[in-house]
Amino acid sequence: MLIDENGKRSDNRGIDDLRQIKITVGVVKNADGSAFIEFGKNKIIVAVYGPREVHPKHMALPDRCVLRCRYHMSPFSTDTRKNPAPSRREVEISKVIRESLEPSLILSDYPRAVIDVFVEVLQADGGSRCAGINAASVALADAGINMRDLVSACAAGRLGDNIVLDINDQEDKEGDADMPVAYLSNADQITLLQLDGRLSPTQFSECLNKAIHGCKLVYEIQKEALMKKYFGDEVELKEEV
Amino acid sequence: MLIDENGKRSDNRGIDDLRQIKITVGVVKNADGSAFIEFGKNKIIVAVYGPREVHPKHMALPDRCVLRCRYHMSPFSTDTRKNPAPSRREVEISKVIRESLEPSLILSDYPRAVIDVFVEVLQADGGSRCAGINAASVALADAGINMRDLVSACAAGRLGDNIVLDINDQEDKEGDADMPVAYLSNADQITLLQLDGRLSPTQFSECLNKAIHGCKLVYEIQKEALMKKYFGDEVELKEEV
Amino acid sequence: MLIDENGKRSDNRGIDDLRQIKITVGVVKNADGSAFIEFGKNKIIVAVYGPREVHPKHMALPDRCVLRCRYHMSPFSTDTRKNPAPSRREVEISKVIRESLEPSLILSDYPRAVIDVFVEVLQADGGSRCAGINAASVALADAGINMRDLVSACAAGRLGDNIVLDINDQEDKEGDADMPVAYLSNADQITLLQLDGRLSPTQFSECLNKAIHGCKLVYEIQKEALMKKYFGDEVELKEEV
Amino acid sequence: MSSSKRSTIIVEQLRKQQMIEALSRGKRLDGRNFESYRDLEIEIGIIDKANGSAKVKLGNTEVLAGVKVETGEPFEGLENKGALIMSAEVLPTASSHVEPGPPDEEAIELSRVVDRGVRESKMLDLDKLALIPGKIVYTIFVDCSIINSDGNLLDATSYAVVAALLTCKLPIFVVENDRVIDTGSIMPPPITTIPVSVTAVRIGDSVLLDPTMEEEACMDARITITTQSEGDLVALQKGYTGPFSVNQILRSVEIARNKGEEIRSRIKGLNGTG
Amino acid sequence: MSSSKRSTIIVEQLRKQQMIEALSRGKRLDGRNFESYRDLEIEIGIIDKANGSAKVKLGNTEVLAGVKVETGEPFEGLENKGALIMSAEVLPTASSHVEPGPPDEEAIELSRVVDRGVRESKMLDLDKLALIPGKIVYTIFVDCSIINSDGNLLDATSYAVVAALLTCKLPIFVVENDRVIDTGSIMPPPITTIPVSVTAVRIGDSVLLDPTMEEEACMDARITITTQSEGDLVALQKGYTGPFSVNQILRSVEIARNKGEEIRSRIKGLNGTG
Amino acid sequence: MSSSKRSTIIVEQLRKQQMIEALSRGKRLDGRNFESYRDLEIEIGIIDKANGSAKVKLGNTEVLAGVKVETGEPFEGLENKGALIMSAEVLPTASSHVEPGPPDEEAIELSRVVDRGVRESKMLDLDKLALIPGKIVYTIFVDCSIINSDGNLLDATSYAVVAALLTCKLPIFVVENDRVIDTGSIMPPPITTIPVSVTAVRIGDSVLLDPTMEEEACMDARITITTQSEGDLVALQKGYTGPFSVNQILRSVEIARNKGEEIRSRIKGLNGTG
Repeated sequence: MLIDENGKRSDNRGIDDLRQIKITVGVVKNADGSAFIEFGKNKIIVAVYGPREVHPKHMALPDRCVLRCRYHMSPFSTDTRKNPAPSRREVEISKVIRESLEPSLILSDYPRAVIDVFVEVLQADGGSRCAGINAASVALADAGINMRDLVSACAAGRLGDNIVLDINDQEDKEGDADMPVAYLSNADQITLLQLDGRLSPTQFSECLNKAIHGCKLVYEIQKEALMKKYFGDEVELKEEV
Repeated sequence: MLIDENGKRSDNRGIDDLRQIKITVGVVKNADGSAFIEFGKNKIIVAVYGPREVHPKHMALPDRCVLRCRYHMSPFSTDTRKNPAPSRREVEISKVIRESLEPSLILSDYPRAVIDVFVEVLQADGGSRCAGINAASVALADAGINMRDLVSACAAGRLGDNIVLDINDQEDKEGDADMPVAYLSNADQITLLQLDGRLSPTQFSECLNKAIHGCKLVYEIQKEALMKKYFGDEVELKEEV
Repeated sequence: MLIDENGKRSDNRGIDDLRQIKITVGVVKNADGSAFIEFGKNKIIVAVYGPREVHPKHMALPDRCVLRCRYHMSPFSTDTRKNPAPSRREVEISKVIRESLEPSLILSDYPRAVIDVFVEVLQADGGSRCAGINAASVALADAGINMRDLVSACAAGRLGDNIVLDINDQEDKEGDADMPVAYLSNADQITLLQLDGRLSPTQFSECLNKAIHGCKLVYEIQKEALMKKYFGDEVELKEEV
Repeated sequence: MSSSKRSTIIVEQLRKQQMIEALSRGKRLDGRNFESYRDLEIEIGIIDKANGSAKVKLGNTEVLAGVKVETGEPFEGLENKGALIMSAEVLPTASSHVEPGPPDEEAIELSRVVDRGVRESKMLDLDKLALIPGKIVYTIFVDCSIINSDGNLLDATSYAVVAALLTCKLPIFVVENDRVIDTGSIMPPPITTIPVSVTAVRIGDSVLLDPTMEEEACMDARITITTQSEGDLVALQKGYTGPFSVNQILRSVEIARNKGEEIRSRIKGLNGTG
Repeated sequence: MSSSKRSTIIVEQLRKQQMIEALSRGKRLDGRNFESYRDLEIEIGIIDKANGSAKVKLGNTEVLAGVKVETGEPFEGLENKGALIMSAEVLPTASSHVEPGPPDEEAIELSRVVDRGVRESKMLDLDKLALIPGKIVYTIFVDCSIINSDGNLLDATSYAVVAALLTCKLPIFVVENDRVIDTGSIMPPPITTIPVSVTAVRIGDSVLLDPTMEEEACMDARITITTQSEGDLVALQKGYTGPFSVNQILRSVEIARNKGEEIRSRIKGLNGTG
Repeated sequence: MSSSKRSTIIVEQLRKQQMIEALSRGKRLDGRNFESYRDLEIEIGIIDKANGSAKVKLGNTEVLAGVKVETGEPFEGLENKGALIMSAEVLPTASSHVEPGPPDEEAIELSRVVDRGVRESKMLDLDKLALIPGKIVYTIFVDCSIINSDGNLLDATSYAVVAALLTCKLPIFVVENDRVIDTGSIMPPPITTIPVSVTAVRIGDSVLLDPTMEEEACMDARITITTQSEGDLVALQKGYTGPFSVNQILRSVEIARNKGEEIRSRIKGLNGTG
């Protein structure tokens, strides 16, 4: 049973609870921007390099910056050892992460340049693409890239008759639907939407609302992480006032 | 027995009969030229793109056009599913098809350009390289490429003591020799010649003559297919007069 | 037992004996320089092309020549057939051979150019990297590349309590340590040093001295091979005087 | 090169502007309503050597799907299920922009989204396709060749795959002494539902179904919504670089359910049991 | 670059013109008759670690072939036959034009044409090389390393392969409890015939055997004709971009049969049973 | 491009000259002695899904190693031993110079040198890791992800690997009817010694330990010396394009033995048995 008689999930969360999230900014010394996210058991490091010159040069665009993204799992990140060569799944996720980030960035500010986002999953739990997006958006902010807003991502899903927030690994495998969403809070816009599993139209609406709610919670954590890096103790003092 | 007491082959043909051939011109909307050939159970689509700019540019030749050719089998085209990555066989056949077509084209008319010929085997029977050449030559004509003549191709082979025209799949596997030939009818020149299997010198001469005869039959079908596309019902009327 | 009661090794050598070495210069007609070495059962051919233009051009260095090296084993060179695709071992050995040769060459004499050294192992015995270096250095001299000195290479190793010169295949597999060394005789400098296996500090010193001694023996054979090609019978006459 | 690129960009911007203007007056360049599909033709059984096949023409977009049935080991973690393996190649015949070679990001997304619709709808009851659970199962390859590309490859490929699977015939295998024997008999596949994808794109504020290649060149965002026979959603994929509003998504889902039902009856009809 | 290319083309054209002129006067640049081969040296047994090996020098062209014998599964559809696997690499040592890397189109054609000659002539009786039909068979690898390239790689490689196979020794394997055991004994391979390829090129109206690299640079078309011991044809491969007339082909076949017989006796002699 | 390259070269030469001058006055740019290491932090057990893991920070260089234990067939020629398979990827996060893709020459050398230290020291007693000799053995993957690169990747990776192996837990497998069953119990790995690598670089006449990336950019030659618990050498690797004198090598070996002992006690301490 994925939900017990007290409404508790296998990891003891309620149906509307996020897993524990911790974001640390600026963890990769050489990168222009970086972040480390722990999202449940996900441990993901993201480094941003750029804006920088494109190689080969003919890939450059005269009116805007090229955004590239690599989502990659370390061989030890999964239950069974993962072959280090990029899988088709990783290629697809790299694409949807890139597309989920792009609407937040003002790429026309950097014509002829490229920005690289490297998402490395050191340990994978359910929801690694959402966790990766959350860290990547913070890392892009840390790199000082001009942006409209942070992108926040969270999945909702279905376990039997229950629509629940933030599907973990076991729920992903044994549950009935998993729907990752990325969201721009200020613009109220969806930048990632995928679904694996069955949802009635009513369940879908509920799931979408729940996922957006989750994104908003994540948004606060992202802002906090950035504040902490850039204003440090000051902020904490202020908040305690 | 590949030939029965009445001189009939496994598919009920006589030793000098071609399989049923149908060529349809202009079937791929985006291509500069295209043709679809049904040749026995072979179903092959050919698209031609070009003459067009070469990338990378250093591959361009200042005095003539580069001709490129890809022969490829769809995974569902063969008895056992074919791995979609190009096999060594496909690399070799791509080369001989290209070389069989090149003498028919006036490549010096398009310096610095490239012409691409894509031969996709949707269903393979014996003789797919010949069928592919026949469709490719028609598709090149459909693309309006300057040419000296159409290239026509047909195999002949040996089943026991019989030299037969147009080897099918079963005859290729169980027979004694298969010899594909491509031919320029007006110039009386051979542009493809391969042999798998044993032929005495006399058998070889007979085989070569028979294959050339087959090429000439195919030539008429190629011309008809082009006439049909470009002059349509007009032609048919005229022929009936 | 790798050493018998008479101090003889499995191939009947004493502990300080090199295997039979024969170097022939100028064996690959098309190459700018070449050499064939038989070193025990190793049979290795080395061809040098260059200095020549670099492709792609952006790899060129304005102040010196690029040195490239490929160490490759033919599929039939080993006990079990070797897959012809380059293994990780071959990649590493290509790198250390290149680095062992580089100090001997005056690369600043050929800015913007490249020198390619192709080391092909036709039959592998223990010590193929050393044999390859010896042939490569001679081939570079044969190509007329400006150099400070020849590079000479030889391994020493440990079999039980004995430090022995020039480890063969069986000794490599069943022995206790193998330490290949490359050496510039005039400059008294080490350009290759690797170790697989256990050596006490004292054993290490002994091993290093022994390997250097071996390199000096090889050096004479290298010079002789070059003399033979360039002065032929003259030399032999002179020596007999 | 830079000047030619710049002029291309200006052309692109002009074209997009024109298209947005036309759309704002409710018009598509080919005269369709925002919610109508191009002509859809589905032909089945054209590859005798495949266990099932279907060719789909959606306007000028043309896709061929073939099903090949073999036996093999099950996937890890799915020991008691048949194995379903999907691939798609955008053939270099399909347009002047395609380079021959291994599938790129677009082709990988394409086959994975189509795969997801089939898999998550449980169209095929894979539990019925294990021969010796944990050891030998049916392996069902569905390979797609995109012959001509004029937009909305996702839906065209999806319909071809679903039609080919629906109408395929499975060889009946038996296992004797660890050897698989093909009995020579065939059976229909264990079908439970028919997934149908519907793809919409947003250009400016307009949302259109079944985009042409020209429309895709102007799109801001794309969404593919796959429903099963009872109208429930089974797969979603938002694509491309722009966002959607929540309302645009909810409205697209409504449209996709209706349009999906329409297309589903077309596909059902193929089986002679429609 | 464009100017340097243009001048290269002019040089090429001049060279070809010169060669055609010389040929029209019956002369090859190296003084040979149209139908003579360069010096052919065949040395066997030079790679102790291989089960068979041969080095062929044909003029300055130099090729090494090695045979390695293992056991493995049979090929699909050929369950009761030994497996023969051929490969060729034009080593980067061979000329300044070769880039290291996986075999290109030329090298693939090369190994496939050589393979075809051996396979179609039934030189090796593969029926005798199954250990447990359908399960375990001899796997015979023949790998070729082209060391120096000065034209006519096809014939040189073919002779090296045939000589290596003819003179190789097969380990005698037995199978006990599904395990293959090498008995330590050896046997000669089951040879039925000796295939010999002869390659001709057409330059203008002249047809020459055994072309040098310089001649190949001027050729219009190439043909390789492989015959077996009784003089029957077993493989043909027309190559390169120009055509042949029917007469040129018929005449080449005649020449190839005679020249092939000549070379065959050379190869037979290697076995000490010539 | 050529002008920008030329200026880069001048900058490089100036930087190297400056560094040599500073070193000749006994100074490193970060104030360290020639023979001191940067701060070394080792953290273990941070990847729950791995059977062992360690993160090493050496100054700003940061490496993560993970151990995954499975079962499989033994390597050829090592039928009665467990299989140890090592890989390293320099992640594109690590510096602006890294391109994503398969491991290059540097990364291959890196993993092979680290592997050699572990293997030649016999740190793991692989004889104890065969389940059914010749058929089923423990397969131990050690994969390294280099997260940030600031020089001396070799030592940092080596320490991460050794720490991860030392502190990993092996699942206890049993084999029943040719099937491997994970009992759910765990055991410590069979450790016999602790190999420690020490890397020195030569810049001009100075030899320094634990180079930063900036120092590596100026180095003439590099040497990595791996010793085991009793101070014996087990692996050496001279790298980069310059030579060493015999004295420099002998002196480096002395230093490496002492420094290695120091680092070894740090690593031993991780196991709670230090």
